[in-house]
Amino acid sequence: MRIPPSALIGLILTGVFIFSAIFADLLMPYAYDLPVGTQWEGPSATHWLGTDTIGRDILSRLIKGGQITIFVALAASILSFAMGSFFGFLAAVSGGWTDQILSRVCDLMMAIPSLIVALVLLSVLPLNLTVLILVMGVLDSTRVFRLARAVAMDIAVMEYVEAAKLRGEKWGWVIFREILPNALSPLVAEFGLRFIFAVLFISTLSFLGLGVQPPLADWGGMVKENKDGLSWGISAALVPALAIALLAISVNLVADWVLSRTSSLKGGRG
Amino acid sequence: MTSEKPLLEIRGLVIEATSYPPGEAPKNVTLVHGVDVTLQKGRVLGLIGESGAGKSTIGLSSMAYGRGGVRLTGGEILLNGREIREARPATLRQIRGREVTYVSQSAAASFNPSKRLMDQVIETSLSHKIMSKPEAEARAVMLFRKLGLPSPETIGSRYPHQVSGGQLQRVMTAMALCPKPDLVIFDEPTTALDVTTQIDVLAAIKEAIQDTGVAALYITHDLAVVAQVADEIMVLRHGKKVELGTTDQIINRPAEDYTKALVSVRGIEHDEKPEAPPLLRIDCVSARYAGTTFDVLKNISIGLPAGQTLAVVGESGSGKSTLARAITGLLPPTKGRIHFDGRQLSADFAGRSRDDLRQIQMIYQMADTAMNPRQTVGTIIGRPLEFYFGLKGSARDKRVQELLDQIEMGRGFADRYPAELSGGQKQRVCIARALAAKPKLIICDEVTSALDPLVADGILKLLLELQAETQMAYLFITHDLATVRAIADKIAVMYKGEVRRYGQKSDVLAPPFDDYTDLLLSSVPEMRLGWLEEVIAHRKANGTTSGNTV
Amino acid sequence: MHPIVKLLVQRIALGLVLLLAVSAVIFLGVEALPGDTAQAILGQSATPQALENLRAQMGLDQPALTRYFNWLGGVMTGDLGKALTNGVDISQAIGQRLGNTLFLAGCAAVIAVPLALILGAVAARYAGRWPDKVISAVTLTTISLPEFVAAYFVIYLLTILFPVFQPVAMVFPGMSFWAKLQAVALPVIVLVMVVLAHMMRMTRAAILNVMQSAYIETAELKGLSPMTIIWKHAFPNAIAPVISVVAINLAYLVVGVVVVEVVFSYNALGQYLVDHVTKRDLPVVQAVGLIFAAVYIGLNIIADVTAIIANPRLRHPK
Amino acid sequence: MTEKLDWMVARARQGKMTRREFVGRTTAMGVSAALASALYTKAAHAEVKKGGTMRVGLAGGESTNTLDPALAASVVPQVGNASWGEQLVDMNPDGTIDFRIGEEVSSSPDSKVWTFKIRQGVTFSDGKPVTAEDVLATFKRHTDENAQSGALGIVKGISDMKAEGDKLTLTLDQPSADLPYLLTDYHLIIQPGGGYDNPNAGVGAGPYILETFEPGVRYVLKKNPNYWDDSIGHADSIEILSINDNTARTAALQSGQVHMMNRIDPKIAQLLANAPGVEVRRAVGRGHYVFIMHVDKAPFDNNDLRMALKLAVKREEMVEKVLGGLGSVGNDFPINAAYPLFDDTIPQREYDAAAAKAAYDKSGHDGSPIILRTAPGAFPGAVDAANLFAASAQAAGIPLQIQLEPDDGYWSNVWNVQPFCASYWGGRPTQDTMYSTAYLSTAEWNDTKFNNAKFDELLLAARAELDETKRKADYSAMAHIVRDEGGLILPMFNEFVAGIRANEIGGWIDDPNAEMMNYRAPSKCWLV
Repeated sequence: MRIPPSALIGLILTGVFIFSAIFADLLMPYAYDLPVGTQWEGPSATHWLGTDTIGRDILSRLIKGGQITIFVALAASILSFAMGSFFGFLAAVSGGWTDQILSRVCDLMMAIPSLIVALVLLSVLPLNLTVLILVMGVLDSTRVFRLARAVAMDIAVMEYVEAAKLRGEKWGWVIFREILPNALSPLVAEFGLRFIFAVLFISTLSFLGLGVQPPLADWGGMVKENKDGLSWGISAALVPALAIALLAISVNLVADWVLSRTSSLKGGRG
Repeated sequence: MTSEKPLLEIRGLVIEATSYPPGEAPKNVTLVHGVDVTLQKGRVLGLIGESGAGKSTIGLSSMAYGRGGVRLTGGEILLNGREIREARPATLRQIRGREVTYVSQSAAASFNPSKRLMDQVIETSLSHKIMSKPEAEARAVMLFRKLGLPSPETIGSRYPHQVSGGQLQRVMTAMALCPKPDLVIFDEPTTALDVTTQIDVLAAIKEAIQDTGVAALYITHDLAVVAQVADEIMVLRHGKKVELGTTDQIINRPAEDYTKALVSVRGIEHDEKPEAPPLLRIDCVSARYAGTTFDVLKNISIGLPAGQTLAVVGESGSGKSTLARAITGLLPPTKGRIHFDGRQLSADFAGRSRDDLRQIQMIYQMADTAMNPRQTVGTIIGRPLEFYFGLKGSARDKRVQELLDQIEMGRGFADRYPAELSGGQKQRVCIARALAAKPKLIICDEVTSALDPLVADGILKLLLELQAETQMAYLFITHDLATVRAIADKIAVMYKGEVRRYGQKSDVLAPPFDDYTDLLLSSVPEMRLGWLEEVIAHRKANGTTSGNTV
Repeated sequence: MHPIVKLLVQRIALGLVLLLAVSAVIFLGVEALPGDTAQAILGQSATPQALENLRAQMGLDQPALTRYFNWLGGVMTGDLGKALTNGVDISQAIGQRLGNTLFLAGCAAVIAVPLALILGAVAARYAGRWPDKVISAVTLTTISLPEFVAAYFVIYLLTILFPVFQPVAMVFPGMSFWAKLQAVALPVIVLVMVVLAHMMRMTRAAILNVMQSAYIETAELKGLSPMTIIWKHAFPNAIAPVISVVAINLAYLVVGVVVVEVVFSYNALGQYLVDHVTKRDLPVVQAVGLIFAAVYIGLNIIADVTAIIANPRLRHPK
Repeated sequence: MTEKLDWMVARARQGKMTRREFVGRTTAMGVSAALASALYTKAAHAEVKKGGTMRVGLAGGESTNTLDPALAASVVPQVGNASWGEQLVDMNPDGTIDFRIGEEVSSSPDSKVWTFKIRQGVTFSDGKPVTAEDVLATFKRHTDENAQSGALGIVKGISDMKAEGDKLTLTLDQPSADLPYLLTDYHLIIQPGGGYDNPNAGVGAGPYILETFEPGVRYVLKKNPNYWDDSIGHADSIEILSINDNTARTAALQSGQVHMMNRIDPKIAQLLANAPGVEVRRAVGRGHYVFIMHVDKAPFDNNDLRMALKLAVKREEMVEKVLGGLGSVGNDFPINAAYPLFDDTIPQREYDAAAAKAAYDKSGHDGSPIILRTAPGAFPGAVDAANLFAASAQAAGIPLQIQLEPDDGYWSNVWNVQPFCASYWGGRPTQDTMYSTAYLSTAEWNDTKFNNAKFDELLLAARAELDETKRKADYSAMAHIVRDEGGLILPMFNEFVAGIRANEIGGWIDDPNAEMMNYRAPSKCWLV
């Protein structure tokens, strides 16, 4: 398999992020929630990335924050994909009223801006990770629904699906064995993009004070905690911002690659 | 041959491309291995071969154009005495559209859907500053008229989708001739058309070439077609020249075995079986698509005995594929009944028993889309075994291998994916899948249309053998009369949703004909010089025109 | 009736029905929120007596459905009610803020849309080569930053390091157009950064997709220059997907700029909404939600209508 | 002391103090006569400049704000109101009364009947003269429950009001020596007819006249040409911009978009102080960040447990890390040196793990977790402070655990409901008001459920006591009671940290009464 260098970089970085997220508790040099130094120390031998506004170790918080960020974004994306693609495939395969109802509900949900729904919901619901994941996942599932439905529609008219139906296969086989394997590539690529949007969305929510709650912090929350230092070149704010960008870029690179593989599978002209 | 300097001279042309086989490292493949082509001004050279022979690639190389990442890596291409293989893009832009123009197989796809025809036809003349806009438009109208297009004055103001396929193909020819090029490449210009349409377009192209005196490369896989227009024919195979000669010599005295095979293709003979009680009986079936107001099937009544083949013939839009959908229950008829094996079938496939579904299998035209690209051949063939007969594990694998043997594919195919197979192999796998269900009836929907003639012959032979072995009945849908002759016991000729002629093969193919059947039969190109002129002359004399307002 | 007119009427009617449904969802959804508005308004300084007074004053005792139809009637006549928190007429308060929102979105769109189309076309023209890679890398970076990070970065760069713009982007009636432009420069830059990438990538993808078409080969074989091919042959056929992306991004500009408004203290709808969400000022949340939904639906209708009109098959039926 | 000196320098600068008076008062503070004289010369020559447009960037404004002074609860409306409005009396930075509409005041010997003389010739911005009736109507409106006034608790102790000519007579339920201080409350802006017609009219008698008000966006005010006091209102116009984002507000000050700002984040105060063109001003205030226990609920009904928790706070660390050093340690009673009659001899409580442990053991607590509820919005840094508290308490063997609550609903569902949570107090002008608001057993906002008969008795006695020495002794005794028996854990007093453009703003005084020079910075300062 030929992997272009950009995708390779993306894969390696994504791997590093995931590794550090999984083994966060082993990798953290200090407790993420206890002050171990003074405010905003610069990088040093003891604190590789310096300390934050109340003297906590940035590297430890970055690792822990990465775990939270990736966990929440991943869980929300998985939820939105499970919901979105299930209903999307169902709509495409069933057609008729099922499709109409699902599609109109989706239109309805999309018409109300998700950030605003999130703001309103999160301002009244108890703030914890489960609620956060649920809200984000459900809101995002509309986008996945649209894509999954469109992709499945294209596949559902293929003759091999017709052949399976004519054979008398039940919809379980049609969805999971005929459609899903062929819809996977565009969905995987979309998963990468939605994951990134989820990361950015959590950051935004944290910025507005409705995201992950302290002393835990996602990267967006860390930027927020330290944002006043941004104008003074304090690394505490730059490092998590950089981490977000790096994660986003590397996942995007991988997604782009998956997507380009998909389209080359479909074949260009000639 | 004259001593005049040739218009186009290609020497030792080598063309390569990179292929990306699934699961393997990309590799270089050579598409054309050192081919020489010489074309004098005003002459027509036919390039013929199966798919993959490199004929289109060679044709496009005369514009130094490599389609889809194809690279012209070796040899010389001299156009009007100038080497163009390694010319700069700017130089090539001067040549393309001015000295050499191109007519593609699918005019429908080759016109920009969002621009008016006239703008596209005269675009080259204007961008190359060959003539002024009024001059170009006048020339375009002249060409439209010459090519026999209806209302030549106004057709240019239409959009591509407002014009039929045959007309578009002629407009595209006009587009190629408009800037007064030295050379036109015709790349399968009539292949996508119905036979009755093809003959008119072919005649129009031939006349236009003669009138304008332009040189042409005529690329096709159909020897009978190229024989009508070309002065010389080059037979290509696997990117190499097989034989080059005058049209007369190639058709009548082919030297190479391969050429002989091409000439004698469609040589399958099949004696029709006698009348017998029908396995499948269709009574007064009409059908229409949801949301439309007209019937696409009108009162169809036909029958098919067990172990026999009923060929349903017709052009595109005749309703022959819709008939297949009605029989399978994908499009429940609005009227009429379908009897199978002595019982009435539920109109909708969802209402049919698993055994009913098993008894009627279907094979599609495009084997590519008929197989799930994410399943192995073993799964594709094995699934009906599992589904209908509950075969599992080694019993299933054994049966899969038996079926593979039956379709003359060897060991090791069960683990491959469809993308790793050739076109003919794919269609064979589809046949095996149908076979796996042990059906009494197989509906074959244009199963050979997408295949090269020799490969198609192989498939037809296989089908006949299988029929002899298993006594399956075939409902064989096709537009190709040669195929019909080869395989049918009974024939139904369809036109605009109706059955125009139905009966035993020998009856249907014998005069007296109705108008449509006559037109259809007489439009099938015959592999002899002068056939085209004869038919056109005959039609002019009789005042008959083609069936469609092409 | 010309089929295209029929299609357009259908599409617009569908949009209106959707809007009506959305209004019901918004109204009833907001009504269903738990929590006590009066307590939220008065906060720590609430005395039991004051709370009671406030609740009585707001009259939250009628059934929800009745209030929905009253509200809908009001909306139809341009009366969005009064804010619970400060008794200000919502239509009036929103009017100017909506104007500001549209001004900001408009400025960003005027820059971002053409830029995205041009960059997308250039990237498609040089697909896989260095101009494509540079454009892709830059847009990938801007799309990978949370908006507020981009905003703070821009503030640091353009007000402190190189003081060319103002960090606080308030605009007022009576300001000259030029002064308004100067005031919104920073939020516009941030918004352009955020939406540019998406539109540019979609433009590129749409054009590349069209570039696979046979008629592009026809154009190449006509000896046309690559840019001519993209603009005259590819772009007109890539319009439908591009327009829908542009519409999504315009909707985002209008609706999704809450963060940018908060950072730059820009006095527009997003900021207004956030303030009222925390005070649980239901009429305002309902009104602003409805306006945002209307903007979204409206832009989608426009996109669909444009796509329908741009489609020659629909414009010139057989 | 520096504050006081600053203030006097400013008074001198404004020509409100003669050289003799200035030298006399400053030397009394221990400044040498020669230095005092030099200071006066310098101050008197630092000219007050008139004119220009002053732009002020403030955090603490929402689009839900109104012009009704009764409803003002955050800084932007407070500063706005102080600019277009005028009060009967106001606070001086040194803790004395600044007489505004009320020219002078006298009281009956029992401090029950107070008579204000209304300043004559003062007009509202609509041209009408300010009369005793207007003042009376204003106070009346604030006593009306429907007005939802934040000053309700202050004015409802007035049992009778009378306006006669230029005299306003107020009769109290209970004697209070502090009434003028109470009436400095920022809600009590005098409005024509009391604002009954239209509380949101924005018509007042202040140094500026309101031109534009956009809630949550800005106030634009023009100089009131008829304003009676020449020493206030120097700029031609004022623009108050609501800029809630710290970074944007700071950048606005740094880039010169605004001339002054409030609430500099403690974290960057030092960095900002070193930045060019900017001056950071700190005023020790009366506001304090607290953890409150309900003394009537288990386990906090046990004073040994309360004492254990009080001893388990590392106060200096909190000031350092939560306030960035911009504040001072608290001593578990809500009074500091910013209050008149403060007893500075009360010993400072320190972190003492051993004593805390001993007290905890003595309390007989069962060792189950003690839950402290907090939220990011309880006060800035509340979560960090709670974390620090938990860490030091656990070090002393007290099982203190933190539970995070959402900001939204914190003041309705947690504060005053849960027995132990984080909170804050803004401070009050006098000890009496502070204690009456939150520690009197019958007080509406008694958020520690404190109920001490001795304390109540002392408070009422002190209120009526006109002898300052005796009152000071009373207050000291009350402080001891709250400190040693109350449910209040008060680790720190916060400072007001503001920023001004260096060399562009004159007349700034660090005022402990409230933010932004007791909300009057825009009208008291001038553009250099």
